[in-house]
Formats: sequence, structure tokens, C-alpha cells
Amino acid sequence: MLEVTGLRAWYGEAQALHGVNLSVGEGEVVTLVGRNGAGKTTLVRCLIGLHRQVGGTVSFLGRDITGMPAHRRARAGMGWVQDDRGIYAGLTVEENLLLPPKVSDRAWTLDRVYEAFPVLADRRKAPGTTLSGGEQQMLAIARVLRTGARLLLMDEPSEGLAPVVVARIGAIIREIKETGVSVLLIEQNVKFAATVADRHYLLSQGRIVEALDNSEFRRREVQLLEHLGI
Amino acid sequence: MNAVLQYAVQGLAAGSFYALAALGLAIIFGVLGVVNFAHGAFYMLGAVTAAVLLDTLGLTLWWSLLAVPVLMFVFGVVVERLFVQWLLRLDPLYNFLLTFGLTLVLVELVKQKYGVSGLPYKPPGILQGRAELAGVVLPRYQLFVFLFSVAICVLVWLLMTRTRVGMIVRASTEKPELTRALGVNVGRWVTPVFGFGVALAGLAGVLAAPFRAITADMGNNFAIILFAVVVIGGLGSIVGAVVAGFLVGLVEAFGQAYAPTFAQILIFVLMALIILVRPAGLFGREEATR
Amino acid sequence: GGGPGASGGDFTGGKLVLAVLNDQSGVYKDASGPGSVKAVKMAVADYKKKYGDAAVVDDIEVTSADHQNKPDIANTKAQELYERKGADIILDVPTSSAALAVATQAKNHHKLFIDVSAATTQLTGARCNKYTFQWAYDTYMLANGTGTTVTENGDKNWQLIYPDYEFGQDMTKSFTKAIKGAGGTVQGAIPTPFPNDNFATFLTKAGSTKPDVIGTMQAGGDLINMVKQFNASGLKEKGIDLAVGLMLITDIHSLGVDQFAGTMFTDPWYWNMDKETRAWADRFQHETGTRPSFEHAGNYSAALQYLEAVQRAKTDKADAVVGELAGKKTNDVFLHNGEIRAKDHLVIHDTYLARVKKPSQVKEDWDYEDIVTTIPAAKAFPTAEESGCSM
Amino acid sequence: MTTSGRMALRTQALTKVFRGFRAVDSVDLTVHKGGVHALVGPNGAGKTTLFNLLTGFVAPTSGTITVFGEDITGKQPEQVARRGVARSFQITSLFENLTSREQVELALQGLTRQGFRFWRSQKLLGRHRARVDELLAQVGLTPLADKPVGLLAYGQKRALELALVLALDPQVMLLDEPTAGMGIEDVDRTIELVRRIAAGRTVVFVDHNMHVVGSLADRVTVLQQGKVLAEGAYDEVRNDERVITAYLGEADHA
Amino acid sequence: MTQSVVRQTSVTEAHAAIVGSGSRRRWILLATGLVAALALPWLVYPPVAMDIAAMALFAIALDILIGYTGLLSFGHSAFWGSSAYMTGLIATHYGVPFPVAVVGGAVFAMVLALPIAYLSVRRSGIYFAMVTLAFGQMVYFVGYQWSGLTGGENGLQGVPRRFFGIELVETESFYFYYAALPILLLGMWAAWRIVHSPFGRVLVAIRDNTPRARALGYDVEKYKVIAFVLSAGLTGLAGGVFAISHGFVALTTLHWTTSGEVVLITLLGGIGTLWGGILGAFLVVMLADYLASSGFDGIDLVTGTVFVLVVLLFRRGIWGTVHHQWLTWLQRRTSPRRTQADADPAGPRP
Ligand SMILES: Nc1ncnc2c1ncn2[C@@H]1O[C@H](COP(=O)(O)OP(=O)(O)OP(=O)(O)O)[C@@H](O)[C@H]1O
Ligand SMILES: Nc1ncnc2c1ncn2[C@@H]1O[C@H](COP(=O)(O)OP(=O)(O)OP(=O)(O)O)[C@@H](O)[C@H]1O
Ligand SMILES: [Mg+2]
Ligand SMILES: [Mg+2]
Repeated sequence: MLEVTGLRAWYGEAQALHGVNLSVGEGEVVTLVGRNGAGKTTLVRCLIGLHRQVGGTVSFLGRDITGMPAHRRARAGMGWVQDDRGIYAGLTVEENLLLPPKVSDRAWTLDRVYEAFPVLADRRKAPGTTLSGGEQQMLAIARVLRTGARLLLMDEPSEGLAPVVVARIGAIIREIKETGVSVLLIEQNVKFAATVADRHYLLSQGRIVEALDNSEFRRREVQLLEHLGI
Repeated sequence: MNAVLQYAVQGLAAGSFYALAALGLAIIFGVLGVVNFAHGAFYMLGAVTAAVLLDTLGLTLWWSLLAVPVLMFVFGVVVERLFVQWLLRLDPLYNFLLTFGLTLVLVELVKQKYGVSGLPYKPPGILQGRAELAGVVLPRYQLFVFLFSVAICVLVWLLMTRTRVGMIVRASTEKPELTRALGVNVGRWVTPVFGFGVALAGLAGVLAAPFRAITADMGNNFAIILFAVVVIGGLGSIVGAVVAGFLVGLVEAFGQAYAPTFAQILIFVLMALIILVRPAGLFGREEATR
Repeated sequence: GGGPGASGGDFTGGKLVLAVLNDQSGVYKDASGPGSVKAVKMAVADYKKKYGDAAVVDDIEVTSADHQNKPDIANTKAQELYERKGADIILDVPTSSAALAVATQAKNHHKLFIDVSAATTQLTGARCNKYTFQWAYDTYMLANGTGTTVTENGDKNWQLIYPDYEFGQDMTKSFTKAIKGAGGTVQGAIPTPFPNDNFATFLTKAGSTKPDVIGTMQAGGDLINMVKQFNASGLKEKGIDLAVGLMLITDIHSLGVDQFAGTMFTDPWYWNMDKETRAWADRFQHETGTRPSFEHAGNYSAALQYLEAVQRAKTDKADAVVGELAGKKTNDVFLHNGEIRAKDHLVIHDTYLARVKKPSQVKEDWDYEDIVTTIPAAKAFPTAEESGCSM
Repeated sequence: MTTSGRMALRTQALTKVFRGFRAVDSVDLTVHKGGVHALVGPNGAGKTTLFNLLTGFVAPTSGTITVFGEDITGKQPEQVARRGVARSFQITSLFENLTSREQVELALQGLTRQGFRFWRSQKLLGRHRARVDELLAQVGLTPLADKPVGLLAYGQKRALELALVLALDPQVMLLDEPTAGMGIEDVDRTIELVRRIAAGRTVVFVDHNMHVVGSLADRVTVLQQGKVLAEGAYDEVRNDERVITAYLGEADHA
Repeated sequence: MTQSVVRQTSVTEAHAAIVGSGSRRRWILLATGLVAALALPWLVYPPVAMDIAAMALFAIALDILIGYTGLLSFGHSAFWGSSAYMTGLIATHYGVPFPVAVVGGAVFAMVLALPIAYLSVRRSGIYFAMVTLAFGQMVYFVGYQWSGLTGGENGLQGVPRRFFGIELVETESFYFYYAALPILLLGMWAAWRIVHSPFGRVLVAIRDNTPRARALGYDVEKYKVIAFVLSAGLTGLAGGVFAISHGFVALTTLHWTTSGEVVLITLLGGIGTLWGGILGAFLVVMLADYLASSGFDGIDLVTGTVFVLVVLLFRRGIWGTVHHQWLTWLQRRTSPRRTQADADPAGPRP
């Protein structure tokens, strides 16, 4: 579904990504772990088309989308959950949910969203950014589900969430995975990552340093944690 | 008593101009985050265009009420594409300064073309008489201006809050990147909204044409009072702009009646009071810290 | 420059420099502006034609500067004109504050200044000086003419509406005096803010005492606002007249005669008064494409009389020229029964009470005024004692 | 009141209503001097709002707040800070254009009147140098001291956030999710750091990471829908049935 | 949170600190500036030179607010004009040497600034601009109507220029320039001091992140008010000199177009650069002077176009651009790597 080869990106003259290769298959959940500043967010911003990649290719659903503008990538089926959530202050909760256009019939209905996140139903008329940090995170996730994207790029979705909610998001990820949606998940929370993902990439200083499947990942958890900590 | 009523109606009529123009200002701000300094100039252009259309094509007020907003819309679109769009993502102060510069240019161009003394305008016959309402005699035209602008304000409010278009434009301006990443083609929406706000200012100008001096400078002072209006109403608020517009009209009228020398200063005093008591304006939102 | 003139006069730099300092871009652009420069050039041409080889100076330069209606710039430009551009005289200068600043510069530099377009009485009153002349009009004359004549013609009860600044306050005082002097009463005087585009409330208030006439001191854009709203208010139908303190022909032109029809005001000069004025207006139109305002004619007259004085004095030395000008009685296309009063340098001349024509009476473009009465020079202006000038 | 000497922070019936929505609802909270107090609860429970109330960023609808026996209800944020109450922000809030060093200097100067000296040179700030170095070292930012913060990664900014609070040398520290967005190693280091600096101070913090809560807090208050749901020692609270259903969930119990 | 017009410049300033500004360069700059200031009345008409110098201080004073506090005041004509009037009144009625009158005017401007600042700083960003504009207009109306004191639209005429009986200074613009220059230079030095003081650092912090500054214990409103009043005081110095130089005071000094003009000067010179105001003033005043006698009748056309072009293409202004190029060059020399600040011209990061 997603093929990335040799992706490079810069901030000014400082290179943030040094030739990243990765792939995400149909219905697969893949995490990207790495310590702060490894380049995870930069990578995702390149994928959704908001940061200019300088080298390498990205293909999505078999099409080369290198250089395609962001809104066309979204229409093609990419969904993005921003690390700082990106909730509109000027829109109510419900308007935040109504905003993104539907790109496939996998799209969640409002009712389904409200069933999964009852808090949002309670606060539907409130301006988006008056929600608590965690509520905003839920709203951001719900919003991307409303589009019915084929591939979700989620930048630290569990950050700042209560354990119950993290668990619910885990369940949602597993659920949508069943319907053939793929997820590229950025996580610091290794425990959580292990409960949902099929495969894992370890990013360090702008390079993929390891690719592991989930069982191996669990086995080496302690060692990996150390690696992340270095 | 009778006089009070009469002043009130006159105030509301004067407020109509403020309300209509402030509405345009508020929409442009709400959607693009731009405080359009040139709003007074667009108001002036509306009036001038109406006068020129009457003079050259013989278009009466009725036709001007239709045609001028359309022309002003097109003009607004051009201005947005040529200038405003490049600064949208920067600090709003840049567009404030840009439109300030545009104001100087527009006013000067009108002076060059149509002189400084103003243009003639003849109102249509039907509106020339006077109407009597509950013992109050009023120029029919004032009544018309009031009703017309109330109707427009209600329509616009519905459009902005009840339609998807309104929502998309609000989102696009707040977070253009994210909105694109969500699949909305942002560029398509912002421009027409600017044009729309400009059209509203132009409409206020057309309404003013039969009733006020049509000169290149007619928008200058108007724009400053307009700023006071939106500060009073709360800039982000569409309802606030309209309500404050009429309110300022009333304050002006009663000020003129009972403390004529201070009528103009009264508006600013009202603004100062509002800032003291409700810094966000009558209908403005508290800013959240998080 | 080609040395001293044929008749051997005494000229700095061998030439005579007339400078027009006015507003070429702001609100006075139409009424004075470039047209005044043209008028001064016409005067120079006439002077040369009249004297030919007998002229004391043949190198005459007309220069101009735009004060943009900013007194600061007027001030700097005036200095520069006198000091660096060799100007012997500055003409025109609309806007009272600018004119007063230029008057001070004239005094400091000992050079001439003939004001045409500014109306403040201070120029020939409290702030008068030896080198400054006021040529066309002042607020006293405007108010006095209209106030007296209209009252005498039967409109006894007045309401005055005036912008609450120096000009308006001055005018209102003079108006009140004139009205009372002619046996009328002032029922009320209502101050208004400036600028202002909404006069409805003021008109309601003024109309409530049922006066015979409402006198308005607004000017420019505000005057047009006032007249439009007066017409819409229905006061006209109730038989209430409108008299205007200061009206320029360009105001009538811009608003249209139908809106102003019947309005009365005092005019220092009108282009279509007689054959002579009309002939000059034709010349002016030929040069500029439009009919002259009284400011244009005033500038022509001021320049012409200045040149005549220079011819008599045979020098551009200011004191000598002032000596030639002061006290001179003269007539030209602008000045009818004119006198350059020696005591305060106010130029008095016949002025006119005018009424705006009805649209049906208008025969050609700019044909807007009926002259109702001629106000003789001696009655039109304040007496030298009243002006309070001591040089 | 005899106990007020031991009480660092106390709220009584503190309530905040946003346009009819009760975000904080009649909260009575008492934090003892020297204690490390955790505030947990589901998202939207009102934790950040409570912090905003305590620090004056939001004015309470009703109720009172006292710090060391002094009523500070309705005081402005800077006045609260001057009474020794410092906070960090849940969503990173720094001065994008200043370097880490400059920010810390600024924080050190915050409680002095130095800031008003518009007639002195900025070099005056150099007098804080030693303390700045120490603080930056504590949070591990020494190598980045002279980089404008706008260029730092998220985790690094969180660390700086902490340094700014420390710089105020507060008696009461309010930390809103100090470890959010940090890697495991950093989390542990932060726990260590907080523990170290907590000596002699009173700390109230919010965190969703139970590991952090468990290692640091000697007392835990659980909020839910603006109300206090439970309060007690860590072990007590985490085995409380109501807390498990409302917050912890069955899954994460390790 | 977008508050400041000048994100970018202070990032570069931060870098300047790293690069080390080099005191020799500073001395050279200072010396050049002084020589230019002294030579000015030889090169341009002295009254115009005086206008340039006064406008320069005006713009510099405004930059303290716009560039360093993130507050765009669109009502600074209120302080320029009110000080001009007060200076004029003092000079007329008390016959004191003009520097005394100027200081009196500046103090008056500060007193007037206090309530206006107190109200205005309750709003930030674009609101602040509008509120100050409105207050400025209010002061203008008061000046208009209070003609007993101000002379209304006739202006306050005949302001004397007393200077210890030294006649050359009192009558000749050329010598007056040298008598007045020290006042303006002192004002400029004060502005520089303010910006580079601990107080100045706090202003930048407030501009960048107000809530955080408050949490650090800074009484933000008080800082803003003080900055505003200081700026008004320096503006007042400039306005007073302007009044004395012209020998009269007109209402245009209070009009909002004057506020607009000084914003243009600041912008053209470079917001957040302080000294840019000098270049801006030079260009704008010279342009107005040139156009006044050029026969071209659309000065606003030019002013407006310059505004538009600068905002669109040239946001750093002249000084900002030069300064930036210089830093870039320095950095290239010291390290081969460029930083983000340079790669991203003018504008907040995503
Ligand atoms: N706008 C920027 N300009 C310059 N450098 C940047 C910018 N944004 C990020 N960087 C740098 O690029 C590197 C990668 O940053 P990125 O945000 O992708 O990391 P991350 O892995 O997402 O970290 P985190 O877990 O903290 O979110 C970091 O070293 C960071 O300092
Ligand atoms: N300014 C505001 N206006 C309206 N509602 C608000 C405002 N601030 C917070 N709220 C509401 O108050 C509730 C509590 O929010 P708060 O941020 O305190 O939660 P929290 O406990 O910190 O949650 P989290 O752990 O997710 O950060 C939320 O439902 C939020 O929507
Ligand atoms: Mg990241
Ligand atoms: Mg929170």
C-alpha cells in the first residue's frame, strides 16, 4: 500500500531524514518508534505532503505520489492525526467532525463516532479547543476516521490519554485494521505499540536502524527500551 | 417623547451603514484573519461606482444595489489574489498594513479620476417622500435603508453559521495546512469570502450614495468608526458586529441630539468603557489558555 | 536669466519669481490647485503683452509647490521658495493653518505673500503683517453678506448649524451679528462634530423651532452631506430655506443644481456675471478645460496687481512693492471697486449674494448662479478698526 | 486554624463554569507542605482547568484558594507566581525566539524587580550564569543552551519547560504532565529530577503515566467530571473500584 | 498565537549574539551614523534635515513597541501631536529655551499615554492597533474642538524658538539643527538602552508568549504600559523638536495619517531593527519633499504603493535586509552550515 524508498528531507541545511525506506501493507499496522527528535514527525509530514522531500520516492496504492499536493493525497486516501492534534478553535466539536470530506464508504458516521467517544457527543456544540487535551486527541482521531481513509498516519495518538482511552484507541485500531485499513503509528509508548502493531521500525537520527515483527519486538522489549533511551 | 422616537429611528438608520460594513469586516476577519483597513475605501468605491453607473449607464439605485455588489465582489477577488493572499499565513498585522497602503492608493486614484469635490447622485422618486410611523415623520429612504440592511445581515448570518461553506472557510483560515491535509482544497474558498466581505462594504456604499456626499474621502472617517464598532461588538463575532453597528448609530444620534459637541467622542468613550468592562467586546469570546 | 530687464529695474538674480503654493492633490485641488497656477501664468502673459518692451523685467518665472494640505509641508516649502528658489512672492495657499504659517515666513523673510484661498480673518487681524495680503474673501464677509441680505429679504428667524471648530465658530459669531444687525433673530446655534456624515438629528432639532431659514456653516464634503439630508428631511417643503456660509462653485458642480436649487450664499466672484468676466472665463476654459472658480480669478487678479506694482516700483524689493500695493484702489476682472486697504492689507471689493438656479434655468455647464444683490465693498468687509490689525 | 501552618495549598468549594459547563465542580483539595501530590483523572476531568484556577489564569466562578494560609482567590498569574507558586504547561509554551539560556535567565529574573530596569544593560543578566548552567545541566540541555528553542525537538522543549519552573525556585510547583511526550529514559530521569527538587517543596502534578504517579506521589487525588472521585495514598487509590472503572480500566493493571 | 510582526529578526538577533557582534563593527557603525547626522544639513535643506531627524526618532520610538513588544500602535500621532502642542504652548507662554519646552512636551505625552496605554494593553495584536487608532482619533477631535487652546484648524501659530539668546540658532534653521540634534540623539540612545536592557528582554518574552511570561511572575500589563509610556515619551521629544523647528503646530500632527506615516517609516526601515527608522525617515521625508515640488499630484499614490510593496516583498525593511545579509555572510564564514532561520525567509514556521 505504501512504499517509501530513499526518502531524504532537510531543515535548512540540517538533514533530518537520511534515506528512509519503509513499507506498509494492506491492513497492516506498523509502528515507528524512536526517541525524541529522531525524525518521526518529519517523516509523516513528508508522507502527507506538508514537508518537502528532497530525495527518494513515495508510492501509495501503486501510484507514485511524490510531489502531489496535500489535499490530493488526502483525497487519495491518506489520513493524518497531527501530533499537536490540530483542533480548530473556530469550529465546534461537531463542525470539526463534519469538516473533512468523505473519501470512501469506509467513513464513519457521526453516530458511530459519538458511540465510540461519548464525551464528544456531550460537548458537540463546544468550540473545539475548549476541550481538554485528551478530548482533543480523541476528536482528532475521530475526525480522521470520518474520512474513511485507507492509510492512517497517526503521530503519537496515545499521548496524554487516560489508560482507558488508550485501551479504547487500541481497540479501534484493531477494529479498523479488520476492514483493511492500514496504519502507520508513531509511538513512544512501547507497551501500547506492542498491543496493536504487526511490525515495527526503529528510527534513529533520521535513519531506520531496525525492522522487527511484533513477536521479536516483545521479546526484545527491554533491550529496545534501552535503545530508545540512549 | 416624539423626538426621542425620531432620534432612535434616525440612529438605527445611521447604524445600518455601520452594521452592514462591519458585517463585511467581521466576515473577512473571521475567515481570513485579516483586518481590512481598506474597508472604508471599499465603501467609498461602492458609492462612487453607483454614481458612475447612474451617470454613464443610467442605472438607478435599484439596479445598483444588484450590480455594485457584484462588481465589488469581482474587485475584492482581484485584490485578494493579487495582494492579500500572500500574507495570509503571516501575522495579521501585515495585512492590516497592506490594506492601509491599498487605501491610500484607492482613495488617490479616485481623486485623480473623479476629482475631490464629489459626484452627484439622484435618488429614485419613490424613496424621496416621507413616511409617518406612530407620529414620527421620517424620510422614507432612511426607513428603507434600515429594513434593507437588517434583512441582509440576517441572511449573511445564516449563511455563515448554517452552511458547510461557512464552516469550511472558517477552518481553512485557522489551519490551512491541516485543512489541506484533511482533503479540503483551501485555496478555492478564501478568495470568494474576501470578495463577499468587500461586496458588503460596497453595498453599504450604494445605500449611502443618495444620502451622503460621494467623495474620495468619504470612507476615511467611516473606517475608523467602523473599527470602534467591531471592537465594541467583538471582532470575531458576526452578531456582535451587527448589534454594535446599530448601537453605535443610536449613540451617535442621541449624542448629537443632547450633547452635540461630544457626539463623535462619545463613540470612543463607549469603546473605552467596553474595553474596561469586557475586553473581548460585547459578543467576543474569552481567550483560552492551555 | 538675462540680466536686468530692458528698462533697467533692480531685480535679484535678474528675474522675478512668482510662486503658487497650494493644494494640488487634496480637497482644494478642484477649486484652486493647478487651475490657480494657470491663472497666474495668464496674468504674467497679460502683463508682458501690456508692457512689451517697456516691462521692467522680462524674465518672469512662475513656479509652484503642492503643500498637500499639510501645514508643515507648506511651512517648509514656503521657506524653501523664499530662500532657495528665489521666490519674490507666494500666492494662493488654501487652508488657514498653512496660510498663517506662510504669513509668518513672509514676515521673517521680508517677502510678499498674497493669500487668496484661505478664509481666516486672522491673516489681516491678530496675525497680520506688513508682507501679507488677503485678496478674495474672509469668514466675516461670507457670514455678513448672507446673514444681512437674507434677513433683509424677509427670512427673519434663523437656526444655525455649524461645525465645532475655529472656522465654524467664527462664522457663527459673524452670522449672528449680521442677522441681529438686520433685525432678525437666531433661535439656536447647533454645533456639530467634524467630519460628520450624518446630519439627520441636527436637522430634526433645528427644524423643531420652525425657523424661516437654516444657516449652515459646513464646508466641502460635509456641506454636501448636509444638503442631501436637508432635502430628504422635508424641511424644504415646510417652507424652510437653506442658507450656506461657504459654498464653492465646485460644490454645486459635484452635487448637481437640483439638490442645491434655491440655496443662498455669498460669492466673492462669479464667472458669468458680466461680459468681462465671461470673456476671461472663456480664456480660462480654453486653457484648462473648465470654468474658473473665484479662487482662480482671485489668483489672476493678485498676480496681475502684483506685477503692476512691480512695474511701478521698478524693483522686486518687497518693501517698495508693498508700498506700491498698499492703499491702491483698482479694478480688474476680479476686483470690482477694489481697494487694497493700507491699514490691514485686506483687499475689499464688491461681493454678491447668489442663489443657486433651478435645473430648468441652467443653460450650459457651470451656469449655476443667479446674482441676487451686489454688496458694496464698503459694506461687505469688516472695517479696518474691526479687523484689529496692528503691523 | 491550627493546621494552616502545615497546609501549602487549599481549595474550598472551588468551581469553574464555562458557559454553563461545570469544568471544575466544588473541589476541596488540601495539599500538605512538603507533599508530592498527584492529580489524575480521565481526559476532561478538569485537571488543567484546576491548575489554571490555582495559578490565576482562569478566574473561579466561586470558591476560594489559599496558599500557606493566604487567600489568593482572584489574583493574577504573576501575583500568584510571586507568592511562590510556579506552573508548567501541558501544551509546551516557550519563547520561540530566545535560546534556552536566555529563557532560563528570564525565569530567574522573574521574581526580582530587575525586569523593570530599562536603563541598565542586558549584561546584568550574566550574573545568573552559574545558576543557568546548573539548571540546564539538570534537565540535560547543556549542549543546546544557545540554540533558539524554536529549533528544538518536542521532548527537549518539555525538558526546558521544567527548567523554567525550577528557575523560579518555587515553594509550590504545579506540573501539568511533565513527562508527556518523553521517551522512557527521559521519563525516568525526570522522575529522578522531580524527586530531587521536590525536597523541601510542595509539588502537585498531573500525569497519565501510572508509573510516574506511582514513583513520585505520596498522595493522589482522582478527579472525574470536575469532582473529586477519590483521594488517598497511591496504592489505596489504584485499587479503588470506582477509579478502576472510571480511569485505569481493566487492561492496564501491571 | 501570532503576536509579533518580527519573529524572524529576533531569531537572527539571537544568532548575532552567538556570532559575537564585534565591538569594532559597532564603533564603525556609530561613527558613520554620527558623521551622517552632522553632515545632513549640508546635504539637504536644513528644515528638511530637521524633519528627517525628528521623524527618525519618532519611528525608533515606535519600533520599541512594534518590534520589541509586539504592539502595533496606530495612534502614535496622539503623542507626537500632543507633545508638539504642549511644547508650543510652553515656548509661547513661558519663553523658556526650547529644550526645556521640548522636555515639557515629552512629559505631557507620557502623562497622556498612561491612561491610553492602560486601556489599550488590555487587547493585543490587531485589536491593539485598532484601539490605539481610535484613541488617537479621539485626541485629534479634542484638539480640533478645543480651539481656545490649540487654535483649532488654524493651528498654534508663532511658536518662538528661544535658545539662550543665541540669535543664529533662533533664526537660522541650519544652526538650529545642531542645537536640536543632541536632544534627538539622546532619545535614540535611550531607545537603544531600553531595548538592550533586562526590561527589553522581558518585552521580547512577552511578545513571544504572554501567558508564559505571566507564569514566570512578570506583570505583563505593567510592562506593556511602561513600554508604551516610554515610547510615547521619546515620541514626544521628537514631536517637540518638530514643533519648535516649524515654529507652529498644526492639527495634522494629531491626525491618523501621521500615525500611518510613521508606521510606514518603521516598516520601510525594518521593524525590530531600531536604526532602520533613520533610513526610513530619510527616504519618506525626502520623497514627500521632492513630490511637493515635482508637479506630481498624487503623493498618496506613491506612499500607498511603497506600503504595499514593502509589506509584500520586503518585510524585513532596508535595515533588516542588510543586517540579515550581513549575518548570513558572517555565519557562512564561521560555519559552513546554515540554520533554519536563514532558510525560511520571513514567516512563522508550520
Ligand atoms: N522546523 C524545524 N526547523 C529545524 N529543525 C527542526 C524543525 N522541526 C524539527 N526539527 C529538528 O528535526 C529533528 C527531527 O524532528 P521531529 O519532530 O521529526 O522528531 P520526532 O521524532 O517527531 O520527535 P518527538 O518524539 O519529540 O516528536 C529534530 O532534531 C528537530 O530538532
Ligand atoms: N476555556 C474553556 N472554555 C470552555 N470549556 C473549557 C475551557 N477550558 C476547559 N474546558 C472544558 O473543561 C473540561 C476540563 O478540561 P481540562 O483541560 O481541565 O481537562 P484535563 O483534566 O486537563 O484533561 P486532559 O487530561 O485531557 O488534559 C473539558 O471538558 C474542557 O472541554
Ligand atoms: Mg514528533
Ligand atoms: Mg489537561
